[in-house]
Amino acid sequence: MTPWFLLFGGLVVVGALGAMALRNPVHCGLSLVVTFVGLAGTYLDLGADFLGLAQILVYVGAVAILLVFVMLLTRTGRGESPEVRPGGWWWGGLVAALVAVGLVGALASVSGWKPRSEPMTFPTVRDLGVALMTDFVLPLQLVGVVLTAAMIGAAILALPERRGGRVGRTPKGEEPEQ
Amino acid sequence: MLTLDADGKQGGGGGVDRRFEVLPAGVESNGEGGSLLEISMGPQHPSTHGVFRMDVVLDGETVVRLKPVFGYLHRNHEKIAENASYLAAMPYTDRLDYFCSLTNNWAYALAVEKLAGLQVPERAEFLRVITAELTRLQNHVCLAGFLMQDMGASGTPLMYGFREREKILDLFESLTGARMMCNYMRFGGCRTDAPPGWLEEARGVVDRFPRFLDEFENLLSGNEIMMARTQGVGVLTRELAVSASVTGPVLRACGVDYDLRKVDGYGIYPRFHFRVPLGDHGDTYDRYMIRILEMRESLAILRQALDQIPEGPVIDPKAKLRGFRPKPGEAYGRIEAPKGELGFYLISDGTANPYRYRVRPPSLINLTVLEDLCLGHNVADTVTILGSIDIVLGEVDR
Amino acid sequence: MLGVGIIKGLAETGRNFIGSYFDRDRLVTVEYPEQRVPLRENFRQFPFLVHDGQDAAIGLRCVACQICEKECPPQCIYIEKSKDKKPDHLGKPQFFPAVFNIDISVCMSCQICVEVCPFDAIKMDQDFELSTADRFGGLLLGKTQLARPNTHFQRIHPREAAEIDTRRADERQKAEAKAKADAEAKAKAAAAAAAGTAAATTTAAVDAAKPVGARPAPTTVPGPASARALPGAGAGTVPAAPSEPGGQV
Amino acid sequence: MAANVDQIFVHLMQMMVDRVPDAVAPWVRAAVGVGAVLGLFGLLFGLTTVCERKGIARMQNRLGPNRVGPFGFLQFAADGIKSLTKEDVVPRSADRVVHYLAPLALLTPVVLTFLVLPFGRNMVLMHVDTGLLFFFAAGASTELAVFMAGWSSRNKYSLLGAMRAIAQMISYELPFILSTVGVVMIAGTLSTVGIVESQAARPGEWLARWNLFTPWGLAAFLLFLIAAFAEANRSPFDLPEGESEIVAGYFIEYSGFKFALFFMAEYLGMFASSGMAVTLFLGGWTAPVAALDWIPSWLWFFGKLLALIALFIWVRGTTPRLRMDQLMDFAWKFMLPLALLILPVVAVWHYLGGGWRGWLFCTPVLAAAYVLLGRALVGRRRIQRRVYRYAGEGVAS
Repeated sequence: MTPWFLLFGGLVVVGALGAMALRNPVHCGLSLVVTFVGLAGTYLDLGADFLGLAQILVYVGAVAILLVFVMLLTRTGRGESPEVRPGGWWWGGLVAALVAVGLVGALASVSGWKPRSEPMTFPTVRDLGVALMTDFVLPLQLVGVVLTAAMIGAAILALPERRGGRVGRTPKGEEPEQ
Repeated sequence: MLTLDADGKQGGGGGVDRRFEVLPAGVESNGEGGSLLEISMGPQHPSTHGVFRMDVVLDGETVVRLKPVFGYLHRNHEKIAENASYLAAMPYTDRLDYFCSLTNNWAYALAVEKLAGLQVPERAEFLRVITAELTRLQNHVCLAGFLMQDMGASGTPLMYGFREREKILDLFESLTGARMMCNYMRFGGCRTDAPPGWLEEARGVVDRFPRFLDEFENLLSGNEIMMARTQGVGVLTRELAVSASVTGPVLRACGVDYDLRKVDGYGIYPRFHFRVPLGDHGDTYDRYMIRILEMRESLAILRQALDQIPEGPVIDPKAKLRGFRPKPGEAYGRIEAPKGELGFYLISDGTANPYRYRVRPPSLINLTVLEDLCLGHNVADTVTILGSIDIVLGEVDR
Repeated sequence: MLGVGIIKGLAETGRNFIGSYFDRDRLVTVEYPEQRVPLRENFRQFPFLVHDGQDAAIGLRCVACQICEKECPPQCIYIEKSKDKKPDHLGKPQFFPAVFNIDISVCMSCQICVEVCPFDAIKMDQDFELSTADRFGGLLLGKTQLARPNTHFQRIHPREAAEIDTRRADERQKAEAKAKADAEAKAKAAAAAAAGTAAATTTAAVDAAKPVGARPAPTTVPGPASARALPGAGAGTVPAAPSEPGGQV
Repeated sequence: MAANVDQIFVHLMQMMVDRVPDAVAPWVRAAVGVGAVLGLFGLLFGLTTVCERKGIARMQNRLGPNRVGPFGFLQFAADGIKSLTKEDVVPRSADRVVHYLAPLALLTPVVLTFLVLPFGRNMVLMHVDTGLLFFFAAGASTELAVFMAGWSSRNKYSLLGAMRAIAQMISYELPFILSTVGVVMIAGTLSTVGIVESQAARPGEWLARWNLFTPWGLAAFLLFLIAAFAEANRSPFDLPEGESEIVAGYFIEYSGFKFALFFMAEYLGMFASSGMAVTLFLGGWTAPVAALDWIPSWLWFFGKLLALIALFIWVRGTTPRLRMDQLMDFAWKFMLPLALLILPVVAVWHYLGGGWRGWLFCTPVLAAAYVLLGRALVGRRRIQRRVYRYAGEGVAS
């Protein structure tokens, strides 16, 4: 329990609470970012530099942005954001409890709440790379294939639909260069 | 593409809570699940070249509708002129297109001369050509600078343009007494003769000008960013240009060979050899390049005029300053101003002030095609298209 | 190839950057309050009233003919004619402006007043540092603020002033010659008539000295029609400096 | 002697740390280091704004600021005082908390990036194995701050500007990061210090092994620099604040000191990117030729940094601005393929062991890719210089 752990743990908890409790969806997204930052800090505190920084790079730099983009882009032109029905809380609570039980169980079975006797060795980036390129090369390749497929799909989705004309008039014979 | 706060009432963007209850006026669905965004560019917007407003409706960043709103600078020019003597309207013409006061003077003087049947002495005709072509130079130089400024070029081309314009304005100052509001031409000639040494000074400015043009072309004409921003943007078709009675470089950029200096041959223009550059695409790049090429032709005219200018009086001795009462009748005088055809239509009822005084402002009429040029383009392009049309709000609103 | 145009542009700005340290043509900025560009002779700013001699009250060329007031496009001139006359440089009795105001916040420096003035009385000044803290009173210039000596005019517009001065000198010479000739003729006539009735001659001379239409004191309403000369202000006498009527526009 | 001068700041720091108890020594070290960096780069920011204005003015045949202080160099102080004393206007409908946090959220990560820059031999504040990754992670989190600023202002222009900025930053982040991977492959480390050391001249060599001196290094350097222009929102990629279109972009509703913070973050970001470009490609604090090793290492670093800043200013004074779609096209269709191509090229270079064989292979491949991609980018739109005709005549130029 270093002060750093307390700080980052606090950030994670506060951020997560904010993400649940705040009303404005963009505020929720932003407080989720606080959680991400806290997590990254925890990783760094544990000596997992690469993981922590990748967490910031990917989650804060990309995922969070994606999140707020989605929030802005998917709102339709009518009505408020769908209201959370009171009954939904129960299901949510149940799922949360199950996840908590699962996590605790997993942790308990792995560490057994005992302090480690041998000193910890921190894997370096090089170790990570070597592991990825030797032992885990097949999963890495598979992930690559999946991501490529996803990217191609995204590109196809993003292509402008060719149906009729666009909104508004365009000069005759000139497709607007977009 | 983007769904935004629909409420335009609060601040610039609208409040949070009342979002999307109803779509207020101006915001509507784009048919793809998103809504359109209406933004008001101007009248306090850095790119509208004065107090001019464009109500732009955007789908994402694409212009769907554009409504030019002008009149913020209306000064009642025509009615003031109808209630003042013929001479008193002359300084007001300076304020129409305040970049080109000398061509405005000329167009008005031409109309009155037609009305009253005045002859212009030889030397005055030469002085008119010289000042008009210098005006064209400085107008086009500034236009190119402003256009680049609209594209975000940090003012460098603009400053180069202004550097050259200063020299021409100095010439105007020593000839007419003012840099912009020249009020130089009179019915039947010009107000004063060129002071000693003026023609030589003008010669020097004309001789040094091509160096600037070359530098300017080095800096911009081949610049990839500039070409990418302007080529294929804001294409004006020949048919639309003619039917909207667009004139000037904007028209010639569509490939229509119409230059009043050739068509009307007013003044003594038929005596000079010069060419009329024409564009083939009618896009912003053509409009820019036509002006650059026109400057080179103007320089050719200036060289010839400065070589051939004769001695003599500069004003028709019959012309009266005070108590000028042309016979009843009407006249339309038009010239090729830097921005297009500038015409003055006058009806005289024999009194000291015109019965009807009407300006045909090239800026206003060229501006009417703005929406057609901008539709389907990016919002950033509306700025460059507006810049390439070359308007001066003093002339649009009058 | 992509990028060539931009590199050319960079070379151009680079050349201008370096050139601005060496080339006069490339560093055109003038640091205004310290450095000043000599003004062009034709440069015009706002009108002023020319007066001959040192005393503006006496030498003002303006005869309050009000042509400039009528012709001024933005109507920024306001003139009230004097009620009496004073002689001009030719010795002819003329009106003078009791009030001559120019609102230079309205004036558009078009120079039409100068062109239409038949008396070379109003000319364009070159003073452009006219900022004032009071935009109403400070920019409404009265006769005394507008008056500048002819030497000022000669300094700012030497060519034009020289031309006008010669013309005026010629006119004066002619007028003096004419006056002399008239006087001689008169003297001759008087000598010839001396043989005749002396008393009749005296009354005629007094009549001639009197201005036409000597009438009772004028009304207080200013205006061209009511501005009339006072009786008794004969030719050759210099009137007292006219007091400025209080009413400002 | 030379070594002493070289290490003068290191010694100073050591002296300071030696005088305090061991328990607080790391804190003192950190505080002094951060303070020094903040002060130094804060001053550099001020001077750069003045120099930029003066430099661009000179390019435009003007004089630039010359009234405050000697040659106008205290202009930044006047500007700073002005921005501090100005009224801080917050739009009524703005989201106050987010509006307030945005400039801080932008400035903090930008300042963090300076922690891993090696300013000289033994002069790095945070010596970590993953320095490069740290730099990018900190840089990536600025995007969120931009979104916060644009969204919380409740202004259409600012939201448009924020969207533009984020789209631009994300697009250019890919070539920004990818162009550095080649350097990592050659250096074999993510540590900035290690990367600089890998570029130093080996004993007996007269020329340093700067990555710039290799064909792939040059290409990657150019890509990195262009992406840095875009990341720093500098002309010709200054669309997010395109003043002629969306007036000032995401910080349109900021005034006073908060505006100054945005401004500062932008410039500090530019310094950080330049510093990283120096570290990755220009050999960091190493001298280009071994004969110049006697010049202190920090002078080399700051000299290179200032040269790059001058380049930033120069480009700003020259180019117009791109349009949004062209900006995207350029990122995705030109820079990204080129950045990806550099990776196999670096691998081959590594395999061939550099030398003339490496040059023989890499140069034509990269040049051909540059020309082809450039042609594809420009050719599709038929962007070219045109020939004009004159009325009644044939074609003339």
